[in-house]
Amino acid sequence: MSAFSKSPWVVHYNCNSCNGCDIELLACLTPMYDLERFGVLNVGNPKHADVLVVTGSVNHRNAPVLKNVYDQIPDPKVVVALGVCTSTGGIFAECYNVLGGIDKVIPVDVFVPGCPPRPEAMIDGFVKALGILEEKRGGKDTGSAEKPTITLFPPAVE
Amino acid sequence: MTPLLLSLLVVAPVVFGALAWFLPDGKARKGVVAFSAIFMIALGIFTATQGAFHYELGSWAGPASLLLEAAIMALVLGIAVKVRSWPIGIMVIFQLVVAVAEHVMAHEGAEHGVLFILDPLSTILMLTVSVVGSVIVYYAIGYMDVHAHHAPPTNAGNGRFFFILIGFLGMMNGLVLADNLRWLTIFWEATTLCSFLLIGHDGTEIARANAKRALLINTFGACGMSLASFTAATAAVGATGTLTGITTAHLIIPMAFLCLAAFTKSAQLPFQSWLLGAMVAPTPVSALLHSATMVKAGSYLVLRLAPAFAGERFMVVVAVVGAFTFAVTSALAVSQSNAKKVLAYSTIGNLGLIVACAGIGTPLAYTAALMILCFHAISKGLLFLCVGTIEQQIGSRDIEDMGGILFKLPMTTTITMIGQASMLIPPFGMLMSKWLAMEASIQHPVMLVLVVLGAALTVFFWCKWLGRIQTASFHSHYTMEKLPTAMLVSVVILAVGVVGSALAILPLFHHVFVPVAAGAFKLSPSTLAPLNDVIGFVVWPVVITIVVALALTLLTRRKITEAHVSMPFLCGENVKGTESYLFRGPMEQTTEAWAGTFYFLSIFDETRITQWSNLVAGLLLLTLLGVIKVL
Amino acid sequence: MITNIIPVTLDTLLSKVGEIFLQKYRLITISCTDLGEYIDVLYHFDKNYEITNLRLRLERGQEVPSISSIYFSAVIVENEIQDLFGVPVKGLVLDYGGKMMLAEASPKAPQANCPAAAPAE
Amino acid sequence: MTRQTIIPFGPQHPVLPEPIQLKLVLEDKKVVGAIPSIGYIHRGLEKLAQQKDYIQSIFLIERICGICSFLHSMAYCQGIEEMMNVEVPPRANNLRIIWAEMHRIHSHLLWMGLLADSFGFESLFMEIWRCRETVLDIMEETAGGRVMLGVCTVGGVRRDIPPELIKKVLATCDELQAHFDHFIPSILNDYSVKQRTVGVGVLTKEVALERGVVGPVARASGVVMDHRVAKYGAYANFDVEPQIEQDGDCYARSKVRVRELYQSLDLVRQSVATLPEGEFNIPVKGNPDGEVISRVEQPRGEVLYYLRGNGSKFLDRMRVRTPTFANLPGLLAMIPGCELSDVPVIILSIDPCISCTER
Amino acid sequence: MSSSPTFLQYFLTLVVVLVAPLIGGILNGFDRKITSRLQSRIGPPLLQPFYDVFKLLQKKPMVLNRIQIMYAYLHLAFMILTIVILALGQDLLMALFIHAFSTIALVIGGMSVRSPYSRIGGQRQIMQMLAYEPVLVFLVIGIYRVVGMQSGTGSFLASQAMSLGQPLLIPLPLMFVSFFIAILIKLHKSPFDVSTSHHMHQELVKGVTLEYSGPFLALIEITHFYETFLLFALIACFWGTNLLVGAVLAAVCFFGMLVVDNACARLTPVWMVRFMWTVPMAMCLCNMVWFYL
Amino acid sequence: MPPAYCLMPIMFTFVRTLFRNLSRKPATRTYPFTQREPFANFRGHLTIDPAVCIYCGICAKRCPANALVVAKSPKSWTLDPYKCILCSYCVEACPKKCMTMRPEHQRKDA
Ligand code: SF4
Ligand code: SF4
Ligand code: SF4
Ligand code: SF4
Ligand code: SF4
Ligand code: SF4
Ligand code: SF4
Ligand code: SF4
Repeated sequence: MSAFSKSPWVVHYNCNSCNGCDIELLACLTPMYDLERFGVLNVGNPKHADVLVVTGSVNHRNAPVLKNVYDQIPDPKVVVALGVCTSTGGIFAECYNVLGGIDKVIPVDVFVPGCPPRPEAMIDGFVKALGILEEKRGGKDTGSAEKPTITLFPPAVE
Repeated sequence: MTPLLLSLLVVAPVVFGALAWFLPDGKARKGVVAFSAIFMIALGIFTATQGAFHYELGSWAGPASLLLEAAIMALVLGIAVKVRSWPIGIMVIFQLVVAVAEHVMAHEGAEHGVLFILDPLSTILMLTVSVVGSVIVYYAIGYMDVHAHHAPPTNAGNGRFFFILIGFLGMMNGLVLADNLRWLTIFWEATTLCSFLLIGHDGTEIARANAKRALLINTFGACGMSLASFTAATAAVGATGTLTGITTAHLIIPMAFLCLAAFTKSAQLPFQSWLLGAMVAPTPVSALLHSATMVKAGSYLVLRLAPAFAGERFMVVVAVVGAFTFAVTSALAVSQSNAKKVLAYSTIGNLGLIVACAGIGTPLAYTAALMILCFHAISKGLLFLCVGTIEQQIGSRDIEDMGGILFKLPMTTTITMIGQASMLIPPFGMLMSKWLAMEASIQHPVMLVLVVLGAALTVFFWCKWLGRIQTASFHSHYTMEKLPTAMLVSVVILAVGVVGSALAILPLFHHVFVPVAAGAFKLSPSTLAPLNDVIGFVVWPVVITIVVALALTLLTRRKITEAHVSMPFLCGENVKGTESYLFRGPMEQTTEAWAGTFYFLSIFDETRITQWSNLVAGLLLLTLLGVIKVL
Repeated sequence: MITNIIPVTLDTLLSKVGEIFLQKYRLITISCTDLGEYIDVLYHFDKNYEITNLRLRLERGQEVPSISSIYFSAVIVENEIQDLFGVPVKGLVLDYGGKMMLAEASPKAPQANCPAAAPAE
Repeated sequence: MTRQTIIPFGPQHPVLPEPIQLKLVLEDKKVVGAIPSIGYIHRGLEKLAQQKDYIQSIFLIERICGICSFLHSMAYCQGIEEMMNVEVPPRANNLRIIWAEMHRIHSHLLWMGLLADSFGFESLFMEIWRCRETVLDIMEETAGGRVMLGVCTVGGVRRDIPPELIKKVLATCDELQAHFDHFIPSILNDYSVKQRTVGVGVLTKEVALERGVVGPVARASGVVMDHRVAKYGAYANFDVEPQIEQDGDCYARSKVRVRELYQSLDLVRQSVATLPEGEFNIPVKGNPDGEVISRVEQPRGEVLYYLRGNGSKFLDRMRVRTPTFANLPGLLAMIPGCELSDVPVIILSIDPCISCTER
Repeated sequence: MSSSPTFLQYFLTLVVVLVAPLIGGILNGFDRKITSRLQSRIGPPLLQPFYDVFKLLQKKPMVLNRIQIMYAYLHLAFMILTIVILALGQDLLMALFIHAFSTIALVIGGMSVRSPYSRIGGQRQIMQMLAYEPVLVFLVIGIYRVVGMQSGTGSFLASQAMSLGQPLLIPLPLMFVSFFIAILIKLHKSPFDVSTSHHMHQELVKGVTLEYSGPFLALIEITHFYETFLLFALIACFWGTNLLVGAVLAAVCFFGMLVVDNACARLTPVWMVRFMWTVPMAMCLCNMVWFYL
Repeated sequence: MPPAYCLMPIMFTFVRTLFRNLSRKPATRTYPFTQREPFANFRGHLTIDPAVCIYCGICAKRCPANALVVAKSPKSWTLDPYKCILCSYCVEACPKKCMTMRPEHQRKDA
C-alpha cells in the first residue's frame, strides 16, 4: 500500500440511522478501537474527505443531501455503508418514507452488515475500503459492492 | 525664477480654477481641469528639481497679509452669519482682533521674517500636493460627471466645485511654503474655507451640518494658529514670527498653540468628528482634502517643529496623543462598515502615527513619519478614488455590499486590492514605515503599547475588507468594466505609484527620507548611516517571493476549469443551480447563505468609545497645557 | 387502560385547553389516530405524573384549530399531524405547510387510512 | 448597518451527531434566530409498527433509537402488558431495571462525551467514551448486543442474568464509579469547561414549564419531574430522588446528568441486591385490545407510548412521543442571544436525539 | 551590523528551508502520536503527516474560485520567506510582519469564497492574529532591548543570544511564557483552536481551511510544518547559548503544548482576545518594565 | 464571572488523567491484529444446519426484517445478511432449533 491509502480521511453522514450505527462508528474512533491507527481522521466535511461513511437508509428528504455530500468529495473516493439500513433499508425497508439502501442514490464500495455492525466489523469494512481506495487511485474501475444472500439447500440424502 | 515659481505654485491653480468655473460645463472645462492637473504635476516636479530656496516678500507683505486675512475673516464671518453659528462668529472676530493686535505689537524683527521657504520638508509636501493632488483633481472630472446624476441637484454647480478643488492646490502649496506665521494662517484659513465649501457641496441637510461642524472645529484651530502667530511675534526672546524661527524652548507657548491648531486640522482626538463628517462630500474631495493633502497640514506643522523640541517632556505628550489617536481610531475602524468611514478612521489613525513619530523626535522616528506622510497620501488617495468608483458602480459604499465586485469590476477591485495590500503587506511603503515607527517607538513603552495594539487592529479591519471585496464565485472569464477615462487613468497612475514606490523603497529611503530627516535634525546624512542598515535587505526577497507565488498560481490556475469547481460547503443542503450559495432550509424554502462580516459592535461601540477616548484625549491636552505651565 | 378522558368538540377545544393551561398542566403531546370513518385526536396533559386527556372526534375534512398559541410546544406535534394525517391545522404559530416531516417527494398524508384524506395533488 | 448572517447549521455538520438543520440568523456575532428544519430521519416507523405484529414490533421499536433502545422496548412492552393484563414476574422487573439503568449510564456517558467534543475537549471525549465501553461490554455479555439489547419482550425478558454475570455487573459498577471519579471533576470544575457551560443557554423555570421540556433539561431548570418517581415496574421498590438544579444553563444540565450517573449506579446495585429468584418471563396468550398510555423515564426524559389495540395481533395505533421531541421547543428558546460558538454546546446540552424525534 | 550574508549563510539557509518541513512534519507526527497516547490510544504512525500530505497532493483539485489558489501559495511562500529572513540574520520585526502576512494570506484565502463557514473561520483567524500579534511584537522588542541595539537591526536570534553570553530566557522569562501561549494560538491548539482545528468536531467545520481541498490543502499543511518548525526553533533559541539545552527546552514546551491542548476545552474567540490582551500582555509589560527601570 | 487569572488553580483538572493514560498501556484493542474472544452470548451472525431444518417457514414468517425466505419446493432457506437485524427471533421460533446465533460477527471475506 502506498501513502495514499494510509491516510483515509472520513466524513460521516447519518441518513436515516437509528443512531445505533452512528454511535458504534464513533466508538470505532475512540480509544478502544482507535481507527486512527489506520490514519483515519474524522474531518467532518466532504471537502477534505476520502471516505464517505453512511449510516441509515435514504428517505425523500435526505437523499439529495447525501448526493450533495458525495459530490463534494474530491476524487478518488470510496463509500462505506454501515449497517443493514444502509444496505437495504433493513427493518425499515417497508416504511413509507424510506427509499431503501443508499445504493439507490450513490455508488457504494463496501457494505458492512449488522444492526448495528460491531466495531470490529466496521474495522473490517474500513480495511477493505482502503484497498479499494488504492485501486481507484490507480484509475481502476472497481464497480460497486455486492450484497450476496446466503442460500442453503438440504443436503442431498443418499 | 523663484518669485515666478512661487506665484505659479500658489496663484496658477486659482487662475485655472476660476477659468474652469466660468467656462461652460463640457469639453472646455474638462480640458482646463485636465490641463491644470498636468500643469501642476509638471510644475511641482520642476520646482522640486530646482532645489531649496528662500523668498522674502517686500515690506508690503505685512499690510497685505492683514488685508487678506481680513478678507477671509469677513468671508468666514459671513458664513457664520448664514449658518447661524455664533461660536464661529466669535472666534473669527477674536482672530481678527489678535491679528490686528499682532500688527501693532509685533517686534521689529518679526516683520523681516516674511519668508517663503522651500526646504526638503516642504518639497516633499509640495510634491505630494502637486502630484497626488493633481491626479485626484483629474479623477474628479470623470467622477463629477456621474456624480451629477446621483446627487441631489445643488445650487453650487460643478464649476464652483472645480474652482475650489483646483484653487485648493494653490492654497495648499502656499501653506506648505509659507514660513511667516501670518501668511501661514491665511493659507490655513483658506484651506479650511475650501474644505467647508466642498463638504457642503451636495447641499443636503447633513452635508451642510457637517460642513458647519468642520468649519467650527477648524476655526477653533485657527484661533490657536492666530494666537501662535501673535505669541511668536511678540515673544520677549527670539521673536521672528516665522515657523522656522520657533526653535527654542522660550517659544514653547506658540509651539503649543501650533500643536493645537495642528491637532484640529489633522483631526486628532478629540477633534476627529469633523473629518468623519466630511465624508459626505463627493469622494474626490475626501481623497484630496481629507486624506491625501489638507489634513496632512497639521502633521506637517508638528513635523516641522518637532526636531527643535525633540526630547522635551512636552513632546512626549504630543506623541502620546498621536499614538492614542492611532490606537483608538483603529479600534473604531473595526466597527465600521461604511467604506469611507473606515478610510477616514484609518486616515486619522495614520495622522496620529505621524504625530506620534514626530513627538518621539528621533531621526528614525522622523524618517518614519515622513514616509508615512508620503506613502499614506498615495495609498489613501488611491483607496478613496477606488471607493468612489465602486460606489458609483454599485451604488453603495457599504463594505458588506462589496462582495462579488471582483467579477463586476475586476479592474477597480484589483487596484483596490493593491491599495489595501499596500496598507498591510511588505514591501509596500505603508507597512515599511509602520515598521520603522514601531522600531522607533521602542524607547517609549506607553507609545509602544498603543502603536502595537493599533497596528494589530489595523490588520483586523483591512483584512475584513480585503476579504470581502474579493469574495467571488468561480468565473471563467472576466470582462473589464467600462469607466470614464479620467477615473481609470488617475486610478492607474496612483496604483502604479503605489507599486513603484514599493519597488523603489530602498533608494527612496536612502536618498530622500534619510537625508531629509538628517537635514531636519541638522545632522549630516552620514551620521544617520546606521539607519540605512535598518531597511537593508527585505525588498527583493519579498518581491521575489510574491512573484514566485504568483507565477505558481498562474501555472496552477490555467489547469483549473469549470470541472474543478465544486459547490460550497453548506452542510449538504446546497441547491444546485447558477447561484450556488442557496441552501434548502426549513419548509423547503431556499435561502441564500450569507456570512456577514463581524463588526463587534458590542465591543467597539462607536459612541461609547468616542466619548471615553475624547475624554482621555481632552485630559491629555490639558496635561499638555500643564506641562507648558511647568516649563 | 386510560381513565380520565374528557371529550371535547371543535368548539369547546380551545376554551378547555385554556382552562387546563391555567391549571398549570403541561402538554405532553397530541396523539392522532385515523380510525377510518373519523379521526380521533387525544390531547395528553400532565400534572404531578397524572395524565388528563382531551378527546376530540374529528370528521373527515374538518379543520382543527391549533392550540399552539396557548401551548407553544404544540407547534411541532401539530405540524406533524398536519403532515402525516393530512388534517389541516388552523392558526399554527409556525406553519411548515405540510413539509416538516415530509419532503416534497414523500407520500402525502401517509398515516391517514383513507386515501380520500390525502390532499389532492 | 451590518447585514445579517444566515447560515445553515446542519444536516451534515460535524458537531451534529444526527441530521437536523437550524437556519441560524446572526447579527454581528449574536445569534438572533434559529429555525429548525427536521424530517431528515423521518422513516414512518409508527405506521410500520401497525403493520407488524405486536411482538415483531418490539424489535422495530428498539430501533426507534439505538441509544436508549432498551428503554423504548421496555416502555412498549409495559404498555402491551397493561393492555393484556400480564403480570410480569418480579425477577424480570428487576432485570429490566438493571438494563435500563445501565442504558442510562451509557447514554449519559455518550452525551457527556459529545458535549466535551462540542466544545473541543477531545481527550475528555475520548476518556468518557473509553469508560462507556465498560458499560457496553457488560451489556454485550449479559444481553448479547452492545447497543441493541433485544432482551425485553412482552411478559418479561428474553434472557436471564446468571449469578456469575451478576457478580460481574457489580464489579463493573465499582469499576465505573472509580472511573467516573477521574473525569467528572473535569466536567464540573474545570475552568475552561465552565467557561463554556456556565450561563450558556439559560432556560428559566417559567419557560421550561411553558415549553413543556422534560427530563434533565426540565430538572436543570428547577422543574421537579422524573417519571421514575411514578413507580412503574420495579421502581415501585426503590425511592428515586429527582436530581434538581435551579440555574437552567448548560452547566446545570451537566450537573443533573452527572448526579444521575451515580444514581443509576446505585439503582443497578439496589436492583441486583433485591433480585428475586424465579421466572424471568411468562408466556403470553391472546392479542392486545384497548387503549393504554405507557410512560417511562428515559435518559433524555419522559417517553410516552400511546397504544391502541383492536383484539388482533396488529395494533390500530402505535404512537410514541419521545423526549427530544418535547425538548425541541425549549431548545429554540435557549439559542437566541448566544454566540455562534455556543450553539453546538446548547444543542448538545439537551442531548438531542433526532432519530426518535422523527421516527 | 547586519552586513550582507555570506555564501555560507546562503547555503545554510537553503539547508534550513529544505529540512524545516521534514522536522515540522515529524513534530506533527509526534503531536498526533503523543496526543493519542495521552488519550490512551495507539494512534497513527509517526510519519502520518507525510502520508496525509502525499495523499492530498494526489487528490483531484477542487476549488470554489481561482483566487483561493493564489492565497494558498502566498501562505506557503511567505512562511518560507520568514524562515529565510531569520536564517539570513535579518530584522526580527520585519520577519514577524512577513510571518503575519503569511497568516493574512490564509485569512483572505478563506474569506475569498462566499462559503459562510470559511468566511467566519477567516474572521476568527484574524481575531487570533489580533490576540497574539501584540505579544509577538513585544517579544521581538524585548529581544531588542536585551540584545541592546539602538535601532532594530537584527541578526539571527541564536547568535544574538550567544553574543549576549546568557540565554534569552534569563532576562525574558515572562515574555517566554507569553510566547508559549501565543504558540498555542498559532498552532490552533485548545483552548484557542477557534478558527480551525484538528479536533474532529468544530462549530465552524474546518473553518478557514474548509474550502481548500486536495493539493491546496496540502500546501497549507506544508506551511503548517514550516510553522511548527519555526516556532519551536525560536523556542530553542531562547537558550541559544547551548542549542542542546535549547532543543530540550523546545521538547519540553512541545510536550507542554500537547498537555495543554488535551487538558482544555475550546474557549470562545472573544475570550481569547480578552485573555491575550490582559494576562500575557501584562506579563510582557512587566518583563519590559525591568528594562526601563 | 471572575476574571481568568483568579481561577487558575482549578484549570487543567484533566492533566492527572492524561498522565495516567500516558503511563499505562493504551486501551486499544488492536483488532484485526489481535482478536478478542467474543462474549458467548453475543448475537453476531446467524447460521443454520440445513440438515435439521424442515423448511417449514416459521422463521421467515416471524422475521421482523423479512430477511429470510424459505421455499418449500425445492426446499431452500435463504438469508439476506444485509437485511437481518440479528434479533434472534427466528432462532427462538424455530421448532427444530436448527438455527444458531454465532457470537462472532460475519467476516468480510468469509
Ligand atoms: S442498521 Fe440497525 S443499528 Fe444501524 S441504523 Fe439501521 S436499525 Fe439502526
Ligand atoms: S456571480 Fe456571484 S460571485 Fe460572481 S459577481 Fe455575481 S454575486 Fe459575485
Ligand atoms: S431520545 Fe430518542 S433517539 Fe434519543 S436516545 Fe432516547 S429514544 Fe433514542
Ligand atoms: S494548517 Fe491548519 S489544518 Fe493544517 S495542520 Fe495546521 S492547524 Fe491543522
Ligand atoms: S423455522 Fe427452523 S426449521 Fe423452519 S425453516 Fe426456519 S430454520 Fe428451518
Ligand atoms: S411447524 Fe411443523 S407442523 Fe407446524 S406448520 Fe411448520 S412444518 Fe407443519
Ligand atoms: S416477515 Fe413480513 S410478511 Fe412475513 S409475517 Fe412478518 S410481516 Fe408478514
Ligand atoms: S435474526 Fe432476526 S432479523 Fe435475522 S433472520 Fe432472524 S429473525 Fe430475521
